[in-house]
Amino acid sequence: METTVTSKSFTVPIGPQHPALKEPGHFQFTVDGEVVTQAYVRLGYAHRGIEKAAESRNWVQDLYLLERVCGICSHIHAFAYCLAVEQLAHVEAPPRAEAIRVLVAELERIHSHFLWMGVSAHEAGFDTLFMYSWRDREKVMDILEGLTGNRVNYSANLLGGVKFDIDATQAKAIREGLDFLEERAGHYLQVLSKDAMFLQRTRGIGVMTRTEAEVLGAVGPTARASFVPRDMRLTAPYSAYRQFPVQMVLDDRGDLEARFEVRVHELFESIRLIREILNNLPSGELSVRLPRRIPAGEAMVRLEAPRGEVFYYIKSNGTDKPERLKVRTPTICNLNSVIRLAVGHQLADVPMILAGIDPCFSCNDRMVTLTDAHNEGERLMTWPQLRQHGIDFYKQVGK
Amino acid sequence: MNNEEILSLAEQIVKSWNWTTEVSRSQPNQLDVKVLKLEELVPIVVGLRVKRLGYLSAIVGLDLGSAADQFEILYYFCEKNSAIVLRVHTPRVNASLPSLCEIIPSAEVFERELREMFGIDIVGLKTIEHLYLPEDWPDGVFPMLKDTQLPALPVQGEKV
Amino acid sequence: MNTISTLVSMLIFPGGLFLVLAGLFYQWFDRKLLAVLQNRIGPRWFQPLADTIKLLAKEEVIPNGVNPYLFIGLPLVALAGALTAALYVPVAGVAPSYGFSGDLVVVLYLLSLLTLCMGLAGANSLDRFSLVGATRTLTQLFSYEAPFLLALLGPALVAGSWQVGKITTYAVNHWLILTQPIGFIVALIGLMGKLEMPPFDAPEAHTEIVAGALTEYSGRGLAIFDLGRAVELIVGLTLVSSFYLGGVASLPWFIAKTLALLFVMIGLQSLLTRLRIDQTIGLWWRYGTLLVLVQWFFMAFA
Amino acid sequence: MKSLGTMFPDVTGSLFRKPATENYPEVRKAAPSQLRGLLHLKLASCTGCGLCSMDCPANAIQINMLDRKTRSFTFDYHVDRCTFCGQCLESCRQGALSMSSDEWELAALDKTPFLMRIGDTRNAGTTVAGKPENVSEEEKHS
Repeated sequence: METTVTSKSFTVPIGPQHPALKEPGHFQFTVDGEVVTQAYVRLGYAHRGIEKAAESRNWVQDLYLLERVCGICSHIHAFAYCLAVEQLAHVEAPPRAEAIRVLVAELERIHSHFLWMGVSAHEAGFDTLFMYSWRDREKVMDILEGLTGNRVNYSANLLGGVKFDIDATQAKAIREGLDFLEERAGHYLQVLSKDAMFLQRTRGIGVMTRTEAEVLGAVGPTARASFVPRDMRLTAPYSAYRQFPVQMVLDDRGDLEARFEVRVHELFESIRLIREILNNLPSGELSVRLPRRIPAGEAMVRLEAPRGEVFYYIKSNGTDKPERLKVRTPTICNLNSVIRLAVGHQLADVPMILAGIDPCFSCNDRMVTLTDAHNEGERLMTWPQLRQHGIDFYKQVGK
Repeated sequence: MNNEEILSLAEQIVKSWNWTTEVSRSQPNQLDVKVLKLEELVPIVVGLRVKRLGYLSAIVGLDLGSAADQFEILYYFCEKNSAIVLRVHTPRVNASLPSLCEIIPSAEVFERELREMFGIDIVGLKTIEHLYLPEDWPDGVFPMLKDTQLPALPVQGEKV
Repeated sequence: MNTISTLVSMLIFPGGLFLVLAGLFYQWFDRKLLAVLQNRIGPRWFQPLADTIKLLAKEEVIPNGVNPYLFIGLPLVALAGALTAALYVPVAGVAPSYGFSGDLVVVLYLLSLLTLCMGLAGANSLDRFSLVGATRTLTQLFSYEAPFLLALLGPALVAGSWQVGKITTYAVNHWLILTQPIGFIVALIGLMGKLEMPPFDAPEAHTEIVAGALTEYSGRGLAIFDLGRAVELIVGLTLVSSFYLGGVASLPWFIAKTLALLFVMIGLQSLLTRLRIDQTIGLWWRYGTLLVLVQWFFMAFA
Repeated sequence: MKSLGTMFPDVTGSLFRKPATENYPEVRKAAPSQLRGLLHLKLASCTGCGLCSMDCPANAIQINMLDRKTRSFTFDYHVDRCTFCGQCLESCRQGALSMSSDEWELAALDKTPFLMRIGDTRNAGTTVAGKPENVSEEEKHS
């Protein structure tokens, strides 16, 4: 029997397809027994060429394209894009629209954190928590569906405002949903901070000190669990967060348990904020019209997505299409920390550490053009050509 | 430190040395520093880091098109609500930039992205493998260049 | 006549076919109840059977680099081991078909044969997940085996025999769960370890190593391993409930007691988080073994 | 502080609770009134200006001008491309478009029902809902 294992340690590939990853990414962990000695990451499996594609669509179409950067935090991308374009056009959305945008953003944060809690419980092998947190996530998805009309890509934004209003019945439904979610979040906090078996898998695992977090450029809840006070909603308030401030949730332990607790405490903070917005919803218009051609200029916005800071840079050249659009998502900043933290841990802890930053690969991977690698240079294919190419390719392979 | 203090401190740092820069306030909370000499980029970044001014939020590459024949690279250093932008230009042919990885480890992903999307040679970058693009991506094709064309969208009225 | 009854007892009832079907039913019970506890609907009653039929009908892929004889043979040995073990155990309330003094040890080792085969199957393959899974399977085998054996020897000592049949007859009149509660707990948790139920599912933790040792198995091989496990579930449940829960003298008692035991195990399963392999070993050697010895200490003075 | 089995109340509660899973095809939950479903066009109000088509991020709307003088056109709605974002409703200055909240089960086994061709102003009624008109095969491929 032949074996290719030459040294004592060998490499365990995690991904591109692997049960621990809900999205394609590739990690290679060199292990010595059960202990990880080296880690390597490769991205790009969900690369869709969004930055490049945005340059060939008009300003309105880009709004929906960017909403698809990420399936979970779709609203925040549209939100960031709208803010940047409005900044370029020297227009401000009406206060009511700003409040509704923030409200949807916070609902989305609740959704994202519940989803994350389930995923990481699943990685730890605690499927009961996974099932229950996802059951409760349905509640917030129902709220979002009832409010915006879509379950996933909410399309709540419009350049210059929002598409819908919140009436009394909807406000009532949201409040009821929030009561339920608050109670459940309280329960999960108990589970996450008390359950002895679960704590065995989180306490003291993947510790990242404050200095490490700063050097590795961690953002969002991952950074805040290491006591890095960085929350765009507070440090660089935007939109309606100026009228409705949030409180920063910080923890100084820096391990997985801290990351869990920071996120659950953020749930409470989001719920409080939504209630406050519902009680003091500014009145007025829902949207203002934007010109089709956006004046030339540059705009940069930074927003706090559920996973951390998202950075948008937009350059306009005065036409109806953007000149350049750059998206920097939180996961790319946090992935660095996974690579460093995994070394020295058991293989069994790796999925947990990975889940601890709430990775989102589709956020990371964005741009691409179609090419044919066998020809020199680049060949652009139309769809029928590509289809034919696929058929020919498999015919050849079949022989 | 409030925003005004951050920005004026940054301005002070940039101006206090004999660096060839053009400093302006393009937006109320943004300091624009045009770095005219490439070799001065690293010292300026070191200067900002020493005073703990900002963290590297992103590096944005811009292709200014075939007319200008230049790349513009923006380094966004953010702190609180303010941003310090370092603007660097490099010609499109044989473009090269110094690497910031020694000073800021998290710059690695952005520099790898610049390398594979724009074909900018990052001097001092250790990991030069593809980050986003496939392994068999042809050499010398850089998707984010303006003259690299994407397949056009089906236009209105086109028969299906 | 004698040959026919032997064949029937081995192939149809209580061994063989009955055992396999009952095992699949118990697997369904496990899945369904776990789903209910997690507020889901869960599979329909024929799902494990349908899975098995589907797998048996599918093509078996033998990967490169494995020894094909081992690859095909190991699942068969595993299933045969589990089925043989059942012959010495009072399955379905029927007295064991065979028995000799000391067959308890044989039963336990026949059950371990399944785990061993899975470990070997993993080690036979070149796949990295299988290798890690195989290491974990075997590591875990060595950690729970001793305490589980010791916990089952408690009743044997009291009954004064190492023959499963005799212990069972003794246990019918003695609810040993009352006199040896610690032993019962260790046996119960040991059984969960043996069946690789959560929280002891590190060897097949699918978020880490896909399907562990069996990653490369498909089709028939996987189905047979699965049947082996189903049989092991029945044999294990029968052993523990007949030793500790006042014997299983009749079919209704058998069903009631084994299902009750399974219920408790599923409840535990739904409440606990998976242990890392090092934590599993620590648990068994630090607490499991010690607890059984404490139990024996009490027994010696009682 | 640490305790075992913190999920115990949930688990025992679920023994006596109905499963949270929705038994979808058998039991249909009413969709919320805000839901964005199938697009409807009020042909009488439509001027065929093409703003909706221009802003559609998925190119789901095509307006084919048949005759510029009489402003007669057909409005092609590709349901399979539609992402139900509702931008066309906002872009339309005439308020001719609306989205149904209860027509959302739009899957089909072939692509024929996905192209909904709405009207030709020369012989259309006042309101035409987004229902497939008989578009012949060759017309689609031409």
